[in-house]
Amino acid sequence: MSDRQGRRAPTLPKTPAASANGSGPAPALAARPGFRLSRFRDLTLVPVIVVLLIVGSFIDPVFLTPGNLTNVLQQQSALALVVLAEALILIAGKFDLSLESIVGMAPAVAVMLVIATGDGGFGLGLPPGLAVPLCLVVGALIGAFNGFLILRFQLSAFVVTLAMLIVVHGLHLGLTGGKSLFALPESFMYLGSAVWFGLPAAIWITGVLFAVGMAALGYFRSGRSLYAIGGNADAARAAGIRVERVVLAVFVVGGALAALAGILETGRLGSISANQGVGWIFMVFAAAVIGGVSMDGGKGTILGALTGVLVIGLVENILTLQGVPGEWKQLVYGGIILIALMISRLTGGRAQD
Amino acid sequence: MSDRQGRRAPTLPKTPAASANGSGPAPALAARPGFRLSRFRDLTLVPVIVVLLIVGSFIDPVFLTPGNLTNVLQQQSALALVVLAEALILIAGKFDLSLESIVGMAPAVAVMLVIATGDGGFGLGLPPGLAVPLCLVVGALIGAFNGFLILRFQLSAFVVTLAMLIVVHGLHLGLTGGKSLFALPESFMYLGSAVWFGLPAAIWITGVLFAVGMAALGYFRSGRSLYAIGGNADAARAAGIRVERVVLAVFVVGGALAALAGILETGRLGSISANQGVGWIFMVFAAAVIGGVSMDGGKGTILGALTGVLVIGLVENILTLQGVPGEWKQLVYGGIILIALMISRLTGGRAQD
Amino acid sequence: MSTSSNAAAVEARGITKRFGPTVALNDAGLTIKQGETHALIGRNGAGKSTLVSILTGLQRPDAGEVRFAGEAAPPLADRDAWKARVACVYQKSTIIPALTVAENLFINRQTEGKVINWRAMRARAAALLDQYHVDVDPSGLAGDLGVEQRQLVEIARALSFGARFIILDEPTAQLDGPAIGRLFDRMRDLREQGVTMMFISHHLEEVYEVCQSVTVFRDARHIVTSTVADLPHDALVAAMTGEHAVTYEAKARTIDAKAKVVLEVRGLNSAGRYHDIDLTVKAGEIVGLAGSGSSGKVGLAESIVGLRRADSGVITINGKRPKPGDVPSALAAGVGFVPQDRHHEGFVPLLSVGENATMPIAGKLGRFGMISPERRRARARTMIQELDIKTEGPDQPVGDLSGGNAQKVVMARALVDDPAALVVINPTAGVDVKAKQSLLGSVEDAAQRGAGAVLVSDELDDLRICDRVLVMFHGRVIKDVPRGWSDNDLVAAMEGVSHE
Amino acid sequence: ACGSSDTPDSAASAAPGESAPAAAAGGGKVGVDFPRADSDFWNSYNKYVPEIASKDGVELMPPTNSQNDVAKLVANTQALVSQGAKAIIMAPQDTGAIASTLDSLAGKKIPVVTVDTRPDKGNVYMVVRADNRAYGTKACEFLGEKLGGKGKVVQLMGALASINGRDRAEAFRDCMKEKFPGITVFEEPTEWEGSKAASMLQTRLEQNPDIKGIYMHAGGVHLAPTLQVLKAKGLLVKPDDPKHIFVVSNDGIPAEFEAIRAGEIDATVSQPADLYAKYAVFYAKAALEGKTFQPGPTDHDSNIIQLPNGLEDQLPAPLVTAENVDDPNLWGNQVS
Ligand SMILES: Nc1ncnc2c1ncn2[C@@H]1O[C@H](COP(=O)(O)OP(=O)(O)OP(=O)(O)O)[C@@H](O)[C@H]1O
Ligand SMILES: Nc1ncnc2c1ncn2[C@@H]1O[C@H](COP(=O)(O)OP(=O)(O)OP(=O)(O)O)[C@@H](O)[C@H]1O
Ligand SMILES: [Mg+2]
Ligand SMILES: [Mg+2]
Repeated sequence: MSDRQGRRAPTLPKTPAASANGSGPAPALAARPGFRLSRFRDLTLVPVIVVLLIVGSFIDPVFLTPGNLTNVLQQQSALALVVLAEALILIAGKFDLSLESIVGMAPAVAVMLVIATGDGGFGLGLPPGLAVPLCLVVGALIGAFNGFLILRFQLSAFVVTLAMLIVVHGLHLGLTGGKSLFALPESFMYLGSAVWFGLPAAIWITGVLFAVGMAALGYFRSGRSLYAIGGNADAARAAGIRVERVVLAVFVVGGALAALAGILETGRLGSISANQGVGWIFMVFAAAVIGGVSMDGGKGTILGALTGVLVIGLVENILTLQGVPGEWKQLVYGGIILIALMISRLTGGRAQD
Repeated sequence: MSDRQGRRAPTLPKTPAASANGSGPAPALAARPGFRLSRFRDLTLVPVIVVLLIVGSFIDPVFLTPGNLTNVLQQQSALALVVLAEALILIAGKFDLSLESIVGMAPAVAVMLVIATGDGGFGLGLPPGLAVPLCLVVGALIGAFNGFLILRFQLSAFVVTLAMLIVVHGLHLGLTGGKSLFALPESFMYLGSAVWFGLPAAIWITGVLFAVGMAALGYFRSGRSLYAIGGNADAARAAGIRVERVVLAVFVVGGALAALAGILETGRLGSISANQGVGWIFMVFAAAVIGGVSMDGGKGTILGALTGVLVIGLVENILTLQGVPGEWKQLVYGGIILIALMISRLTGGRAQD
Repeated sequence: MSTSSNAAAVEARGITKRFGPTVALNDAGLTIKQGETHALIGRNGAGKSTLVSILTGLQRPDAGEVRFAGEAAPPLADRDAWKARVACVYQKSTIIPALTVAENLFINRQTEGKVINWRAMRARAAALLDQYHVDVDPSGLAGDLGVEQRQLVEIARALSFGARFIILDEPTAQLDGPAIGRLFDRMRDLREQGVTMMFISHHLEEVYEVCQSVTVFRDARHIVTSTVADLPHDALVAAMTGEHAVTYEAKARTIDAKAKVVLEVRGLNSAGRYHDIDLTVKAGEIVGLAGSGSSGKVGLAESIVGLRRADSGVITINGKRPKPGDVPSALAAGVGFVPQDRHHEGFVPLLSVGENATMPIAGKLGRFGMISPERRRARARTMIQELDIKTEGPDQPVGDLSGGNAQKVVMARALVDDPAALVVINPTAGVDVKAKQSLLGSVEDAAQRGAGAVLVSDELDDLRICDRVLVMFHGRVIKDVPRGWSDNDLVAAMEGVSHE
Repeated sequence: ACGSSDTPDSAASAAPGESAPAAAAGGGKVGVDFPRADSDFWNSYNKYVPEIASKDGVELMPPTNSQNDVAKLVANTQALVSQGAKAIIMAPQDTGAIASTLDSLAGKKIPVVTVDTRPDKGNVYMVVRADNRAYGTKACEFLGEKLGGKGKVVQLMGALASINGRDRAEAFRDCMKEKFPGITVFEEPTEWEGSKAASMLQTRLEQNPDIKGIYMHAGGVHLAPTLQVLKAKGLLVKPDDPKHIFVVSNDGIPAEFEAIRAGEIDATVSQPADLYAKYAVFYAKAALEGKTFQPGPTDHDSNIIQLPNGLEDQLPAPLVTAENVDDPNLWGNQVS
């Protein structure tokens, strides 16, 4: 322990690839400055966002208008909730692909429980006001089932939720016969379409939930335990954290958040189609991961995930405003994600996992 | 060591969840018998396959006919090659989502390089016979680019290839303008449509490549090094394995295999649509993982992956023969995958990762 | 102090624990009196850590009972009750790398109230670290800490619970001399305050240093419990191994002055690690590298074998100059090595003993890149025999072996290609007496066969087999001590004291 | 079909009962969203729209593309509106999920012309579409007659979540049940994927080698795979061969015409990409000029019908067979 000054540096070679082959620029990237910056790791996308805002304002004067930015936020709010859910699950060291199916299936089933047979429902005659709580319950139950399979049978979260992605969507298709549902209760449409204090309710709700998520993961024991579990489940267990219980809870919350995303999306679109949510999961992972949430668990923040969502939303908005031809849009879009990734890697200064 | 008989058990507590909460059936599942069975771990799906064969033969007399089984094999051959590619990459501890885009993009670009402008090509006037090698080269190049990004910038394989999934497909869309290509050179159609010795060439090719894969991963130094790298990259490096080089090679081979899958698929379908390969990656992972290839690297066999492909192919075939109504098909399909997963878990006897 | 001074602080009776066919504990138990520091000793795999996990409520015994101060142990689910009774430094690291040191210290008890006050927690952490003289930044990431610092953080955390019973499972395995000294001081303080401790270590002299009584386990059973005074070193080893102890005798060797130089290092530098290192190892010679924490010895050794790249300087192995920072070319030049951390760079747990041991010679086990499983098995069998590895056979995964045997596999890997230059780093960390002897013996055998060896270690016992020991301090070689040193001299040199 | 140069006036005058322009001056930007860029049919449409708009002097904004995702369509619409669109042409592939968007556009007094699909709810100025039920019925009648009212046919369906796919499937199914009860129909949900279509068709032919007819919902994705499967089975023979399987396709892309000429398939329903584009632009312009229309027949062989939420101009969708495949008016014969 003699040379204390020198001892700051990590002893465990975190980036063996770089150090062992000793080649080129990689070691430089992985180098020290990352350490001091580590507190701002969740903000590595901020430069990207700034660039996008500048580029956007040059591309179209409409871009920076409050109306347009509000639209961006509203359009992203449902996706953002799923990203929030996935971020929680990823931080706890698990995985959930089935969230995208819940976005469509939970609202559909909840609505079918309350509407008449003629409108495509089961005709149970439940009060329409129950649709929203039922939807959340359905989402939570699917999450619980995922968690149960993973914990009880010690199955891989990736595979279980991959299968559940198909099963849950299959249930949606089967129950609705692939048809869209239109006869939605007023109460069910409300959250996704109302405007509160001049902003869409969806933005408020998403904003509040992100704030809650940040507070919980930043300042509450239960939230911090996700990091402990994702970082080293055995250690978390030894520290007295009820790992199984917390993991199950995270899946339940994740399912409920995805269901809420479904409610917002339904209110925004005015009906529930059989495709609602399909294909979201790629964007969800892209947002979470460029936002700094690690696929290996235990790392990342809710704020970071939010910046990921914003980047994705702004890119989409700019591409639309610019009128990029449809056939080239995907390429530009993917390219920008790739670049955002590299920027967040360079500014973040750490190898990703 | 003193208690030699007792010494079989792993020292590293691999299943902490089970042992620590000491609850219910989980520990029993995770328990010892797995070890004896471990040599047959790649065959845990065999009972599932047997059940499917029995069920299938009851459902329809056609099922067990050579013609039908040949069809199943032919239909799965392109997917199987992508599964082979993904299995190699997973065993080496990496990830490649972009393979599905290569399946469509590599053939499209290769064909466009050789056909006339009027048919949708670039009009370079290259000899049509070059289309097949060009396609493989394109696939390999994309794989190399993936590997380069991951190794050089130390980016997460999941995210890089997620972005590349979009980029590569975007390139396909952009270059073709979304149009299908119909004017394909004879030579390009050959492999996917020819019949050799009474069986479709695609089956022979896939079979041979799986055999090569099994031999390489079982008996060749380069193949064994994938397990070492996936199992502990630092140890592999310390044992003199050139980890970066091998990983890059695996991505290149994976890309080329996906391109070959694209060639077979093109030959089978007679054209290259802008959607070729889209959505495959879910099935690819499902097949690999129920076949026992671990998402954590270092575990699994090519034979196991093959059984995974067969299960998926048989399920699809049975569902088609049985004429399950479209809207319920997905549910049944997902349900069967989930069950296969649990069966392979129970017979395999080990916690999954 | 003691409410019921007659009741033992801890009592475990008739504990049986099975993992599948493995019996980790077989009707074993121990009793620890109030306020004593009790050693638990046994060979690798004797069941010590398993008992620890039972005593800390992480696992449920299949049979038997645990009592604390005469009361039955709380139910497994009641973690808080367990934590009030016992604190523990586990053998496996329980540090969470992505969290700060402060949070690791107060994990799951970040705050008494509802909302976490980060500043207050950092302050508490700083105070705690200060109290135990652990010099780390509480707001730094735990993942950035060295092995030793992590260990110190774990110890500080365990001590901070204020529990009256503390278990330390091999806390000294990763520490160097002064750090161990400080830990022992701390343990003596705690004992004076009436804290009961259970201490596990493979370093028997430590037992005599801090413990009052000792229990020996062997083959999952309780063998003997006694005061340390009644169980002298030889008897202790005999109880552990079931045979009469033979203290390891370093073999006498004479090095031919004209023997060829197999390893030569000239002017090697690595900024912040070591400077201007010159080193010559002849065939048949074993050169020790000693030095306290951060002396640069490990970094130097890792540079020699190509795991790291030195900034400047020349390494010559067997006449060849391998590409700097490139393991394959170092191996090709004739290096064999045992890395510092076997779990990290030593073996691939899922692969078999045979495959791990023969990995560097995979190219020589068949033609055209093919590996003949038969030849691999045959080669592995000879290695297993030579090193006396206890395994079912060459096909057993290394992950299933006990620590000492896994380490022997790593040694086998180093020796498999008949290296001209053998570099071994801390080869005996966490292995029991017998395994230690056979590991050191194999280094000597290799030297006998004409290899030159560099042995990096903090353990004086290990260094005894060396023909000379180079002592490093702050990155420089400050002393070249020939065979026949006394412990005191060497320790003093390592601490830089004799460096007038 | 309608190759003559319709001026708005001629068309308008043909639509009976048109009322005088309500708003004074026409003009303003027209926003258009394309539904996807990965199918031959839609690519043709995407190409026609700007061409026709510039010919008709309509100020078209840069088209957006919603990539078959209704959420993107909603976002694109909002962007178009904020950029100053005064009328919008869209083709919502999900007819339900667009309702709130239509309501909010109605609130902003922005008329909407939808192409290809009929929104289930929400006001539209005009729906420009061919009757997808009619496609299914035409295909059914053609196959039923060719097969003489008995035998087995396969229906390669689109996606269940698509209204057009469902309409075609239901109409085909209903018509078969009603008019040709002797014919057995196998339904294969292909999700608009060629790969699934090929596999299912192959399996079904293995199971029922006596299948005599195929109706595929989308020539763009189903044609080549179907031909490949038939070829591999040796069933790709001239219509006069007893082994011939009668194939009816849907879309009317050039590749289908080629196949008809080669005798490989027998018919296709030409879904008029050119007319979709033409009348979409036409009605958008009319909307900007404040014109209104009434139900009834039009001058271009079509019929305007009243919907609860607007009007629909049902364009003709001719059945193309070997007889009329060379008709230069077919859009499939006009693309290069
Ligand atoms: N979770 C587990 N699953 C299976 N076997 C286990 C598990 N934990 C311990 N064992 C086995 O129990 C036996 C006792 O192990 P334990 O870790 O208690 O030994 P130890 O005395 O602490 O050894 P060391 O000195 O190497 O730390 C060993 O054979 C080990 O392989
Ligand atoms: N660039 C580098 N060069 C050399 N060693 C490095 C480097 N980066 C990290 N290290 C690591 O730093 C650790 C401490 O190195 P050092 O050579 O000071 O070991 P030491 O003297 O044995 O100290 P300790 O006893 O604390 O382990 C080693 O584990 C080594 O792997
Ligand atoms: Mg132990
Ligand atoms: Mg050291």
